[in-house]
Amino acid sequence: MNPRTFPLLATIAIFLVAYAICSAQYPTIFSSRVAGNLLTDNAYLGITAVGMTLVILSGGIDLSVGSVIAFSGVFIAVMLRDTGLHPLVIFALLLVVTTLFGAAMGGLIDILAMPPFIVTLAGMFLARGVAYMLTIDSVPINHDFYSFLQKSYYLMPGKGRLTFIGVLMLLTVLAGMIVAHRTRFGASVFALGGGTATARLMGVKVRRTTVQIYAFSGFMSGLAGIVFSIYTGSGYPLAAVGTELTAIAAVVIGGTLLAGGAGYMFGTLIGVLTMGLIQTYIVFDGTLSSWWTKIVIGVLLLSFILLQKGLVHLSTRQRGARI
Amino acid sequence: QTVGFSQIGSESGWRAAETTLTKQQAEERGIDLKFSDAQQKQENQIAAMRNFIAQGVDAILIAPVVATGWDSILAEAKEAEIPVVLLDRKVDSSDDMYLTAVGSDLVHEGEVAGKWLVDTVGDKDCRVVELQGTTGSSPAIDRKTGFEKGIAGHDNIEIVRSQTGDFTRSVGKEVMESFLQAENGGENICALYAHNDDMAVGAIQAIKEAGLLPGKDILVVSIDGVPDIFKAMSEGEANATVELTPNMAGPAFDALAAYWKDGTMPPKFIQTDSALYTMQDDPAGQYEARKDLGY
Amino acid sequence: MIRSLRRVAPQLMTLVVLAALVSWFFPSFLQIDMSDGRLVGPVIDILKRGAPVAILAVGMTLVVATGGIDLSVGTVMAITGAVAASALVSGWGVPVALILAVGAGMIAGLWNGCLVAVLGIQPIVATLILMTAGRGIAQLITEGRILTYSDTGFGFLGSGSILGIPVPALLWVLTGVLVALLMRRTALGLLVEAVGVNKRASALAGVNARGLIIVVYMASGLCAALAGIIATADIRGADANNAGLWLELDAILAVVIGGNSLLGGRFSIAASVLGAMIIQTIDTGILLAGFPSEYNLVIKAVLVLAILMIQSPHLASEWALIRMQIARRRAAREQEV
Amino acid sequence: MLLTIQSLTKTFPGTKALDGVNFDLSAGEVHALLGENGAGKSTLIKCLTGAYRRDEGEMHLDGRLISPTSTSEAQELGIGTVYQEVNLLPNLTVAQNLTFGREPRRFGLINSRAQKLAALEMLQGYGLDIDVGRDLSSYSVAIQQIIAIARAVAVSGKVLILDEPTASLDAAEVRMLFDVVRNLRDRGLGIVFVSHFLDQVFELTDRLTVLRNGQHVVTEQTAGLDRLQLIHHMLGRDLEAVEEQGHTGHAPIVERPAMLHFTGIGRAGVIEPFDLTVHEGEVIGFAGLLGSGRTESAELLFGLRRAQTGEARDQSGPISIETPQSAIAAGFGFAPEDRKTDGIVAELSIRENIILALQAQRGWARPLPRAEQDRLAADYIKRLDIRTSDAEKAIGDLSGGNQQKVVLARWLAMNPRFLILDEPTRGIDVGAHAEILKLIDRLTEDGMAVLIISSELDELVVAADRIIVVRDRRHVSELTGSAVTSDTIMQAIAAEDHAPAQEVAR
Ligand SMILES: Nc1ncnc2c1ncn2[C@@H]1O[C@H](COP(=O)(O)OP(=O)(O)OP(=O)(O)O)[C@@H](O)[C@H]1O
Ligand SMILES: Nc1ncnc2c1ncn2[C@@H]1O[C@H](COP(=O)(O)OP(=O)(O)OP(=O)(O)O)[C@@H](O)[C@H]1O
Ligand SMILES: [Mg+2]
Ligand SMILES: [Mg+2]
Repeated sequence: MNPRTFPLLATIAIFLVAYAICSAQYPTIFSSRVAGNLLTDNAYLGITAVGMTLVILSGGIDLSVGSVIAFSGVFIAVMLRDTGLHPLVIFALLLVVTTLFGAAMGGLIDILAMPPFIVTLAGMFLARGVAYMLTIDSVPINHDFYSFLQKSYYLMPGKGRLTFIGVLMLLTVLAGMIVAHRTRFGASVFALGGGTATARLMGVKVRRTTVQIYAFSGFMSGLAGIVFSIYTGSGYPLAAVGTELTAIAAVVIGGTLLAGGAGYMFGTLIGVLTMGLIQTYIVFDGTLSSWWTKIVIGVLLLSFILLQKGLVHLSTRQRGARI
Repeated sequence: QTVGFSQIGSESGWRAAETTLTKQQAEERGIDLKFSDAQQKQENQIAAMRNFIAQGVDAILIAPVVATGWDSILAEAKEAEIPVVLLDRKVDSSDDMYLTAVGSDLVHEGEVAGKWLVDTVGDKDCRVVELQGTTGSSPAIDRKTGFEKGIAGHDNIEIVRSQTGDFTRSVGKEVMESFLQAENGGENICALYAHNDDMAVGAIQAIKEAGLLPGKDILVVSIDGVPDIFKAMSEGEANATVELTPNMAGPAFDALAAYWKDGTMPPKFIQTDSALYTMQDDPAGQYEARKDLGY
Repeated sequence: MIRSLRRVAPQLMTLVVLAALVSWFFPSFLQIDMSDGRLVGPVIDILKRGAPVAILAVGMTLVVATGGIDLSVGTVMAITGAVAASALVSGWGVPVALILAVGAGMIAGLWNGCLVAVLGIQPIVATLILMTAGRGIAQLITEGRILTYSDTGFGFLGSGSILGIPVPALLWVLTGVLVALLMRRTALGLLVEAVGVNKRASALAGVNARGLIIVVYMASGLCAALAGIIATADIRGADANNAGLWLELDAILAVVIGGNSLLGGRFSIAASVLGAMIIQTIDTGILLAGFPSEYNLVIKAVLVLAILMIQSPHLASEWALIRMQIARRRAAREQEV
Repeated sequence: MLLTIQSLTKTFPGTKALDGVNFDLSAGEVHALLGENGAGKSTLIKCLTGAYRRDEGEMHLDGRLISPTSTSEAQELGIGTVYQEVNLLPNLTVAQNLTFGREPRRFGLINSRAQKLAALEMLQGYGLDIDVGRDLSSYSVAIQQIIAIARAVAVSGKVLILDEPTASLDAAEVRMLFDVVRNLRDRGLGIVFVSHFLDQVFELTDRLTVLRNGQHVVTEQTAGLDRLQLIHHMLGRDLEAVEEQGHTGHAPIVERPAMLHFTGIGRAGVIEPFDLTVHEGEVIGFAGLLGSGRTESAELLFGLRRAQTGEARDQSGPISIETPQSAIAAGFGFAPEDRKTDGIVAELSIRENIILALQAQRGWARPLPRAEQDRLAADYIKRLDIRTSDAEKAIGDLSGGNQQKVVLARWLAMNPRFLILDEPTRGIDVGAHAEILKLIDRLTEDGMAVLIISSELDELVVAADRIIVVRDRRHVSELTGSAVTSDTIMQAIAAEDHAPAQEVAR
């Protein structure tokens, strides 16, 4: 077996064990209802994380995603309020805008050789700033199409709801898997993660690929923004603060190397579900104060990463890694 | 009975006090309170409500972080026949989606503060600086609107500078410093209106450091009624505050108890007082009364 | 000397341009008065307000030089502030409060350093853990409220002044100078840079890379403690939830505006500290200019992007390349004709 | 002419790397590109493939003006390249590396089965039996080198460029590579071959071009030149015959006092426990095939990997070799095989790279005075003939061979008692090669013991007093004294396990 898959396998194993432990303590957690909730509640996060995974695989980072989600919600809500356009048209417009926004960041990163951390940090300020400029109020979305989307779900046995946005998230992950692992573009992304200079010598069109990567992430953030607006039925410039960090954490838990070049899109799904499971567990417990909630999230994150490291270490130990 | 409580977070002393009081009230009534902290995120609140529903609690209390976007989750709760009580902030969903809302009228609070200023300065010209709450948050928007409503028609009072102080003491202080700089060392400022007490406390320090006397050279009026502002008032450094009581849970539990007992429907909005406190209202005593409430 | 001046020239230029820009919106920007034996004026405000970010940037520069990043500094500020305030409230006096706060900062740094260097967790994630959990710890100490103390001696660190200059300003200058001297007068600077560029090769050459990384994170924790003390002294209270919130991003931004590479290697503390002043000038400038607050973020983002773009050495070469290509194409076309 | 380059010029800050160089290549020839370290060979190649932007000059391929701005463009033009530092992606599998950019696809998606098959097919003829589904990084530099060659061969439709492809290959692999190259030449490709091994140049190439200091010196038929003339062209002076030969003193070890004893050093899955006694002033050579475990042995000795068993001691008692730091404290030095990832600290200056180990040993609190640093740097730049504009240049901007010299200088500056050199002369030109062998000689006279790992049997024969043969992760035999010849070493390496190579008597 390729040692490269160890982090992924470790992630899956730990998730399953954790799910089993949680279910043992609160049997309701093992129900289609909670499973459905996990998908629905984390749909926007999952979609963002797909874009983030690709960016991280290329050795970059995208801090703008949370702000772009907020911007998207506000954009949709304001457009719906002020123009008579159909939501689908607005979605298309929005995706064009966020994709271009991502592409512009990618262009800056490559052309000016600026670190992604900083360019996307500026992007983060900018996107939220523009959202503020559109409106500082939270704007409700009242449109039949939206109600339709919100109400479209499949009732699983056990009253669990498999919602539209949950399914959309799964489909996005699938698409992400194909893009990352089954296309030449994906191969170039991994190549960039292995080292820009080397990738260039191997014949990767670095500039084009970088632009495409951030455009992809921009598109995914826009899509996540749409999902978020369906989820909350409104647009709010303060929404999704800090989502970028949650998404990064999910990607890393999913076994993707933050330095780039190694990881699996599927792991990201597991990472997202793990974050969701931690949340669910804390809600079910219901005794933690605000501050203990933060501490416990941190501790669970740490134990997860340590467990994963430990498992991977055990399985590769005999080679006696060099210092 | 089990009640799930989805709190926004613990972003201010006031909110911490609300949490403490809610837990206290639940304990007094023998209610099993499931507490969930949303860390200022609506998505976390929605997820928490979903999980409360999955758990089959008997009622849900929620302090919504934002007014919009609750329709579908409220519908889900309704479907599961779980009564929902909104605490301290309102939502824009139709009012048959929830049992009742307990809270204060944020616009009214701002209006009370504005009216106080109108009464205090009389006909004198007064240039006011305003410390807003976090940009985009509903208290910031409503308290601004309310204050403007309060001073409407009094052309001698004018808001000359208005910036966000993020509801925090340190930003409140920083922004106040720049206001002082910009307004001729503070000479041109007659009054400060802060959207919450924390910012006012920070601003008071800035005023003192600039060599002016808060409460005299610059009038200070703010909202919330946290202990520290009463302390400042007792020292003559602040002039007025509009109280927002952190005990929202008490009325909420009362309404729930009645509902559980015989299905009594409470009124859709249970408004708490927005009492105005000034230097005349024994601030030192108010401070003592509040300082252990977990603010 | 001349070399270090040349190193910080872009940052100095940026400051000058910004000062001119702000003066345009707010003419008395550069005016400094003396009142009650202390200097007052927007510039003095910037020197004072910029202190936390400047001090954080000092520690962050070192961490970044080793190729790491420390997202937890804002949270560590909150923790140390809470520790100091609760010590003061308990009546233990200023010295104890300071020692406890500094100790807490170093422990936080040690924790980060161990996660990174010993357990090999990637810096962003390792420090993200403390960033999340640490604020909980800080709130645990203050129990969620703003711990207000009444000790004026401690408050001096935030709002006092010596020879008319605000104490926080003196503190960041002092920190910057001391750390820079420590780095350049000993071999630490070289070793940190070596580890940042190529950890494997450095370890193989006998550099104690692991120890060095831990030390660097501890230094960052120490700086965060200082910043936390200043913030707590400034508002005479510890606000566990808001102290230092998002300041880690400003600190990183300062380091990058200072021209340091996030990939590690060569670093300049002076440039980072100037970067912090640039950021503070932007922030204060926006306040002074009196725009509505919903524009703050956009203005800041645009200014920061502009600064980074102008400072980028690639801008010139890309521009030259484009011009050359156009020239070549034109020449080729003329040949064809 | 297949490819012509006219008056190519390339300037780096402070260096004119290429100065109006002309070069041509015809179809069906192997053309050697020669010159000292830093002469501009790699720069020429990178300008040709678009990896660098050239300042001036014209290039024609098949009579058409070409101006690739990226390596992918060059690849599309049919120019395949193996760059000097292995330029593959360690995080991808061998198969992905081999087929990169040309992955077999079905319905627009990469077909990973076909990809593996294609990769296996590309590797045929190189005698490599490896799992193409594993990450490239799990293989040694040498294997990576072969993979890089296989990849370049596959993409080169017209021109194949090999920049020091043989630097880390052993004799058998070199032969294999030559077969492949001759085959391609016969198919009409033009091949550019860069190497510092003159024997290989004479064996393989039809014509050669010599560069010196970025300038074109001569282009000739290889057959029309002899070795000394060629060296003269390269260096601009003559190299004394003895100098090129180095010393050949295999003094009997009995005369020398033992300095270090390693007993039972080993680690499961890495290398079987072995004993090693090091005497003062002796040169030990490790010989073996690629992947036999020579590097791993050395890494255990230096604490770069922790040994599971065994101990090290000197006259005064046990010494710790748990980490490189403790090994250095015990007076060891180690110049690693993979200079790019383990050797150079690319952004730092030559001076800083040279003093790094010394400074690490002194500790951070006792900085080496600047004057002393400058003196050391200047000294080694002169002694090892490091070609650079000044000591403050970043080492990453040096040519490959000059980087190697700096890494050597770092350890020489430490003056260790036991110096391990893993492929020390990789990529080093003839002049410097001789210089380094001479230096080793001088050091051992002062009592330093040296352990050399090299795939160059001739080099081992010249330098080493004693050869230890490593095979299949075991130290199998030892040759000393007059028994040290290329042939005996060959035999010992090739001997079957159950017929152990005879211990050659002393
Ligand atoms: N990126 C760079 N920046 C600055 N100088 C460089 C750079 N790359 C190469 N040089 C300089 O250009 C000259 C030619 O280097 P090049 O790598 O072409 O030499 P080479 O002939 O390949 O040597 P070697 O045999 O050691 O590989 C050297 O003096 C080197 O220092
Ligand atoms: N022919 C091979 N087939 C499979 N794996 C190999 C082969 N050669 C080397 N390897 C792998 O590469 C790793 C590195 O070996 P390495 O090349 O460092 O050993 P070595 O004896 O020092 O060889 P050299 O110094 O000649 O490169 C080994 O652990 C081995 O797993
Ligand atoms: Mg070269
Ligand atoms: Mg080797």
